Amino acid sequence: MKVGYYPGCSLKGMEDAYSISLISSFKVLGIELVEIEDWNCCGASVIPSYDYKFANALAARNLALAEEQNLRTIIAPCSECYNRLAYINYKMKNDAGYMEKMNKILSEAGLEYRGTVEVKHAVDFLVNDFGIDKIKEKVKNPINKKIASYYGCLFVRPREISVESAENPKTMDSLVEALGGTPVDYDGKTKCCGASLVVSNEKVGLQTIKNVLDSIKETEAEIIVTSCPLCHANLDTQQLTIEKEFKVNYMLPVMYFTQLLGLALGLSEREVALNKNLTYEVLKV
Amino acid sequence: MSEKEKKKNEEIRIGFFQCHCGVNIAGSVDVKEVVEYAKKLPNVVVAKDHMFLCSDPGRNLVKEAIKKYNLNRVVSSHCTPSLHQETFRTVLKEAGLNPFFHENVNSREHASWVHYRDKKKATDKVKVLVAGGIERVKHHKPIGTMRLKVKKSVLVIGGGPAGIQAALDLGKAGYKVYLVDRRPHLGGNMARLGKVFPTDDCPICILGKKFHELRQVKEIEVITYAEVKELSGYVGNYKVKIEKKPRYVDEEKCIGCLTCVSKCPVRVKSEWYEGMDVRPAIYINYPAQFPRIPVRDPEACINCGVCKKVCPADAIDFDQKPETIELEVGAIIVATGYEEWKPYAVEEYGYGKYKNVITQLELAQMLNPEGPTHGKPFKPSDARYDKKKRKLVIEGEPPKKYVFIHCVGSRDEKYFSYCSKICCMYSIKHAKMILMDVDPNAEIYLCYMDIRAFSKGYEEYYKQVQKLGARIVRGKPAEIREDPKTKKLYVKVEDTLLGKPIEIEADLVVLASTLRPSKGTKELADILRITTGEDGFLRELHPKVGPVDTVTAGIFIAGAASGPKDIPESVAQGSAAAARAMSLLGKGEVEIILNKAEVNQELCIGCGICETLCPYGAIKVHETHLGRKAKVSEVECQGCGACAGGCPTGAVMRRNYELDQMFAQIEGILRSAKEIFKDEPIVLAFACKQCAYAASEAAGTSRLEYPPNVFIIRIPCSGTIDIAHVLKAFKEGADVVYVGGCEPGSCAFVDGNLKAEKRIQFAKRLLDAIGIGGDRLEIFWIPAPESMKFAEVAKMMVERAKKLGPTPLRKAKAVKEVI
Amino acid sequence: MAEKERRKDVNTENRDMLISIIKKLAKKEVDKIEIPLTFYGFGRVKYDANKCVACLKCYENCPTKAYDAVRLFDLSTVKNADIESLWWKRGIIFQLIRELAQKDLEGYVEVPEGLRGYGRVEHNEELCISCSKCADLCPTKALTFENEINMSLWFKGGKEE
Amino acid sequence: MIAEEVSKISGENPFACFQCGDCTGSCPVSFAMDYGPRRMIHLIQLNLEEEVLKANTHWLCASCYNCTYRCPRNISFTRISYALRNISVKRGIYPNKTTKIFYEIFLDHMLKYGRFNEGIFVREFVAKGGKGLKELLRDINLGLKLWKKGKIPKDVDKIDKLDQIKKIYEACVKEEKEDKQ
Repeated sequence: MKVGYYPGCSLKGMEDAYSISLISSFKVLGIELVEIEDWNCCGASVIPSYDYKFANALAARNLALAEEQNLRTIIAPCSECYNRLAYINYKMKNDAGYMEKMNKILSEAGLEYRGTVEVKHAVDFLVNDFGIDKIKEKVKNPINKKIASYYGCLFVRPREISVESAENPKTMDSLVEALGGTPVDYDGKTKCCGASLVVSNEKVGLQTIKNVLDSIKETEAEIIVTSCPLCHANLDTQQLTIEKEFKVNYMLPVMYFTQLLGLALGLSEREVALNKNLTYEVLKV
Repeated sequence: MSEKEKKKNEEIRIGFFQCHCGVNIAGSVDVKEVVEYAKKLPNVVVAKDHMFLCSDPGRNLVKEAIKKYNLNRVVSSHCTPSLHQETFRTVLKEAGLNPFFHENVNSREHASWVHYRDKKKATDKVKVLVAGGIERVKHHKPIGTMRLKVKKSVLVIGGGPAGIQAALDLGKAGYKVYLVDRRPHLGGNMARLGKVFPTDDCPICILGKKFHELRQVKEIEVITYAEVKELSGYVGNYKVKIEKKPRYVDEEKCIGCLTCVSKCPVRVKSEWYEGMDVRPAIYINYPAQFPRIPVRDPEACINCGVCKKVCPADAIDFDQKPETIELEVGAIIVATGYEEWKPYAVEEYGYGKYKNVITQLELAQMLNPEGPTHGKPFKPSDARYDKKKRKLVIEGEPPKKYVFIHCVGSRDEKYFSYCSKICCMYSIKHAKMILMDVDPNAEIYLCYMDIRAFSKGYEEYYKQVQKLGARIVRGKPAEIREDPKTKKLYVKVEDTLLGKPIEIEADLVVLASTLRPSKGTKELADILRITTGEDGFLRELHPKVGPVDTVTAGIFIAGAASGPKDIPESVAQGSAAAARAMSLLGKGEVEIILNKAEVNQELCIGCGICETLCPYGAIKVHETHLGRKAKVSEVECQGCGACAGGCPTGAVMRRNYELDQMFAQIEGILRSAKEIFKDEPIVLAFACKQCAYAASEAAGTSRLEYPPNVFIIRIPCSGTIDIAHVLKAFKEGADVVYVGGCEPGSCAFVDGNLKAEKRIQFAKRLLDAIGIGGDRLEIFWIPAPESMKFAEVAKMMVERAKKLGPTPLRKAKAVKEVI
Repeated sequence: MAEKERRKDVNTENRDMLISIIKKLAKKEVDKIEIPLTFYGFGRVKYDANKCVACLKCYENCPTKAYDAVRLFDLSTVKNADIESLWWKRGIIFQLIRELAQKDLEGYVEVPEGLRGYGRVEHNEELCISCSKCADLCPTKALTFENEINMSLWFKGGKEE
Repeated sequence: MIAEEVSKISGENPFACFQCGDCTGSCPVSFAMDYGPRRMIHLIQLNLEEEVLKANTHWLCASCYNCTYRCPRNISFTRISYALRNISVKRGIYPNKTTKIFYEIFLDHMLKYGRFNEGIFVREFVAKGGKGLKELLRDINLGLKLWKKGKIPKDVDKIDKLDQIKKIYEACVKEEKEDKQ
C-alpha cells in the first residue's frame, strides 16, 4: 500500500522522532510513504498571521505538487500541517470562486490545483482507512498501561476538516485500545496546549500547557500519547520547565502514537527513537 | 401572419400596471422607465404605475382602466403571483372579464429585492419579464369554474390543545369530526406538564374540562392510537385511510377500573415521563387520561396473563390486530404538535454522558405532581430502580444548585437556526415552580442569550421570577465539566455583562432544548401532499396572510405543527383552522377553477401516453365516435400538467400553460433580453411553483443576490416541462436553460419531477447530438426552503453560460449582424 | 430465449400445426401470397418508423411479445419527416430540432428508460401470429396490417422444433 | 473600516455575531486576554479601530479553533484574529519584541529555504535578542539536553524550486496592492 506523505518542517527537524517512528511502524504494517517532492512549509500559524493569503497559497502549492505526482491521498502527521492543508483543500474544493483565486496566484509559479487530492491525518488514516482490526492482528507486545490520548486542537477542529467530534474524539483511544492499552477519559483531550504561545508569550503559554498536564495527571494515566509535534514539544520538552517554574511534579512520559504503535508491533525503542523524548528517562524510573 | 391572426391581434387590448410597492420595488427599479417601455410594446393600450396596486385605489385604477380603454387583457407587475395574482384575477372578474385574461409579472421577488444594488440591471430585468408577460397574455384564454358538492365532515389529526379546540369548534357547529391521535389518549404534550404559564394553572384541570366537552358533543368521534396512512380524493371529498394500532384492550368492553395496570408485574422506563419514571407493561400514561383505557405494550409484556385473569370486564385481548378505518371528509386539520430534541449532539454540555444534565421537558416530569417524585426534583445520579418495591427510589440530597441553559440547539447554525420561542418562558416557569413550591433557597442560574417574554402577561411573569431571586446570567455556556466522584457539575460561561468567564457549580443542569416537529411530520406531510419548511415544520400557505392554510386546498394546519407555539396561540390556531374549514364546507359546495388539463379532440390520437403519465388516473382513453380519444376527469385532475408535457401530438394541454402561451412567454422574454442584455449570457429557468419558484421567492425575501440575467418562468410542476419548451428557448437565443423541481420523493404531484428528469435527460442527449451541447441544459432539485441553493444554482448557471459562450445560433446571428 | 417463454400466454398449437401441414402439402416453395383483408391470423404487419411516436401500445399489448422497445431516437426521422403531415406538436419539435441543428441530422439519441414519445419498436416477424391487435391499437398508423403472407419465413423457419 | 478589512482577509462576517459569549467561555487563553473574542468582535462591529489594534486578544489567540467549533453563528474568531494580526503587521504593530523577531525569522526562512529550520531559528532568535538573559540562563540546561538528544538540527533543509515560493509571495503582495487601489 502506497500513500503520499507530507512530513512538514518539524518532522524533518527537532521532532524527527515522530517521522522515524512513523516510517518504521508503517513499514511493519506494510504501508509505504511516498514523500511529496520539493514540498514547502505549510506556513504553520505564523505565516497566516503575517499574510493570510500567502499562507493559504503556500498550502495550496503543496496540494498542487501532490496532484502533479498523482498522489490521491496524502498523510500529514503534524496536526498544524494537516489543519492548514486540509482546510485549504476543503475551501478550494467547496468554493469555486476561491479555487479560481488561489489558482491565479499558483499560476504565477506555473502550478495549478484541480482538487483531486485528499488530505488525511496519520491517526485518521491508520484507524479509519487502514483499519483497526488489521493493526490488532500485528500487535506483538501489547502495551498494558493506562494511556491518555491527547488530541490537541488542530486535528479535530474546525468542523470542516474534522473526521469526528471535537468534544469527545475517539480515534486515538480506539488505536490505544487495539495496542493493548487502557484509554482514559478526561476533559482536556482537546484542550489547547497553547501552541506557539510558549515562544511568543511564554507566561501564558506555560500556563495553558500546565492546564492540560493537570487534567491528565488527575486521571492517573501512565503515558501520554500525542499526534502532533507541537503538542509533543509542549508536553514533553516543556514539562521540565513547568515542573521547575510552577514547582510541581508530573513525571508523565510523553510519546508519539507512532512510537507506541512501533513498540506494540515489536520494534525496539531505538527503532522508534524513543530515547529522543525528553521524558524518556521518566519511563525508566 | 395570416389575415385572420392579424385581425385577432388587433383586437387584443392590453393594459399594463406597475406597482411601486412603496419603496420595495420603486427603490431599486425605475418604474417610470418600465412603464414607458411597456407602452411601446404592441397591443399595449395603456400603461400606468401606482404606489400600492393591491390597495383599493390601486385596484380601482385597474378596474377603471379596463372600462375606459376597453381592455381585454391585463398584465400587472408587482410581487410574486402566490401573493397577489388572485387579487388581480378578482379585479378582472369584477370588471366583467374572465380572470384568466390576466398575467402576473414578478418584479419584486425576482428583481427589485435580489438586484437591489444595481438599479439599472433590476430595471432591465423587469422590462424583460414584462415583455414576456405581455406577449404571453395575448394567448390567454378564458377558464371556467365548476361546482362540487362537499362532505360536511372534518378529520382533525392530533389531540393536543390545538386539535381539541378545532374539533370542539367544528363539532359544536354541527360538523362531523374525527379526532385522531397517535397516542393511546388525547392531551398532547400539554398533559405532561405540572403547570402552564403565565397563569400557573394545572393543565390537567383545563384539559379535563375540554375532555368533558368532547364527550358531550356527539358529532365528535375520538379515534386514539391511530395513524393516517393514505389520502385520496380532492378538496371537499377526501378519502382517508387510518390504521388503528392494536391496543390489546377492547375499547368497548373496558370500564377503566385499571385493575390490570395495578396487577401487572413488569416495569419498564416510561416514555411519557421521559424515562424519569417506570410503568407496567399494560399501562395508562396519566390518571386523568381520556379515554381512560389502558394499552398493552407487547414488547415489554412477558405474557404472564395476570391482566387477563383480573379483568372484570373480560376486555383484554392479546390477539387484536391492526385495523384500517376508512373515512370520507371534506377537510383535514393537521395539529400534530412538537417534540423535544434530545441534545446529544451538543457534546460540550454532556447530555447523555453526565447523568445530571437533563432537558427542560425531563425536569417538567420531575416537577409534575403526578410524576415519579410527585413534583420534587432529584438528581438522576441518585435515582435507582428498586426491584422489590417495583419503583424508583431516590437516595441522597435533593438538588440545591441549578443551572438552566437557554437556546440549546436553537438559534444555532450548526443545529437549528430558528428560535424555539417558548423555551425562555418554560425555563422561567420551572425556576418559579422550584423557588415557590420546592425550595425557596434553591440557587437557580438562568444562562440566557436574550429573554423572549413577549406575550400578554409574560413580562410580568418574568419579573416575578426575578423577584423570587433567580440569578440571571447573560451568556451562552461554553462547556460543562463533571467531577466523576461527587457528580457535581461545573458550568463554564462568560458572563457577558460582567465581561469575564465564570464557573458555576451545579447539582443539576437543565437544557432548554430545541422544539422539533413531532416524529412522523414529514411522512404525514408527504401523505397529505403538503409541504414542510427548512426547519422541518409544516409550511403555511403564507406566513402573514395564510397562517393556517396549506398548498393543498382543504387541508389546514394548527398549533405547534407549523412551528413552536405556546398554548394560547395553539388554541387560537385551532379555532382559526376550524373557521377556515367551516368557511370552505359551510355552503355544502365549493367552486373549483378549471385550470387543469384539457384534450383537443381533433389532435388526440388516443396513444395513451397521457394515461401512463397521470399519477391520479384522471386522464383516460375512451372509445368515442371519432375513435379512441383521451378524456380528463376535471374533478380528479390536480393540474400538474405531466400529461401535457408528454403528449406527442400536443392534444393534451394544461390550461393556462398551453404550448402557444409558453412559447409566447419564452419568445417575449428572450427577444427583449437579447435586445436589452445584448452580449451578456442569457439564462432561462423553468421553476416549479411548489419548490424552485417558492425558493426564488424566499431568495427575494432574504435579498439573496444572484446575477440579473437569469429569467424565471413559473410552471405548476416540473413535470409540466416539455421538450418543446426547452428547444424553443434555445431557438429564441437562451444560452443556458435549467429546470428547478422538487426533491425526489417530495413532489407535490407524486413524481412529476422524475418525469421531468427523464425529458431533460433526453433533451440533453439530443442537444449533444445536434451540436448545441447538453451542458447547456440542466435540471436541479431546489426544495422550497432552500433559497440559498436557488441563488447558488442561478450563479452557477450564469457562470456556466459564460464559460460555454453564446450558443452557436446566437454566435452566428451576432456575426451576421456585424456584417 | 425463449420464444416459448415469450409466447407462453398464447396457445399457438393449432396455428403451428396448420403451418406445418401447409408446408408438407406445398409442391414448391412460395415466397408470398395474398389473402383477403379481413382474414386475421395470417398476414403481415408493416412498420413505418417515421410515423411511430413510441407510445409502446403495441409493445405492451402484443400477446406473443413480438415487439421490442428500442430506446433509440433516430435523428434521420427528423431529417426526412414531412413536417406538414406530422402531428402538431411533433411537427413543432421536429422543426425546432432542424433549426437548432449544427450538424447533419443522423445517428441515434438514447432515450431514457420510461420516457415515451421517442424511440421506436422492433417487430419480430417470427414470433408474430398476425392477430392484428397492434395495428388496431396503433394510434398513428405506423403499424399497418397487410393482406400478404410471408411464406418464405415458414419454409426457412425452424418453427416446428 | 476595520470591519471590512477583517472580512476581506478572513472571509468571516463579524456582523453575524449576537454576543452570546460562547467563544470567550470556550477560549483556553481568555484568562490572559484584555477583551476576549466576544468583545473584540463587538469592537470590530463598532469599527473602533484604535481599540481593536491596541488589544492583546488577537495576539494571544492560540488558534485552537475552539470558538469556531462552538459558535452558533458560524463565525471563526480564529480566522478573524489572523486577519487582525495581518492588519497589525502591515502597520508595524507587534505586541512585543519577541513576536516581531519570531515572525521575521519565520518569514525569512520561508523565502530563504521554503521551510522552517528550528536549529537556525534558535540561533537567530537568541542572536536577535528574542529571549531575555534570565530565561536564557534557565533554558541553557534544556538546550543542552535537546542537543544531547540530537534534537537540534544542524543542516539547512532547502527546497529546490525556491523561485516558486518567491513568485507566489510576489503575486500575493501584488494583489494586495491592487486591492488597495
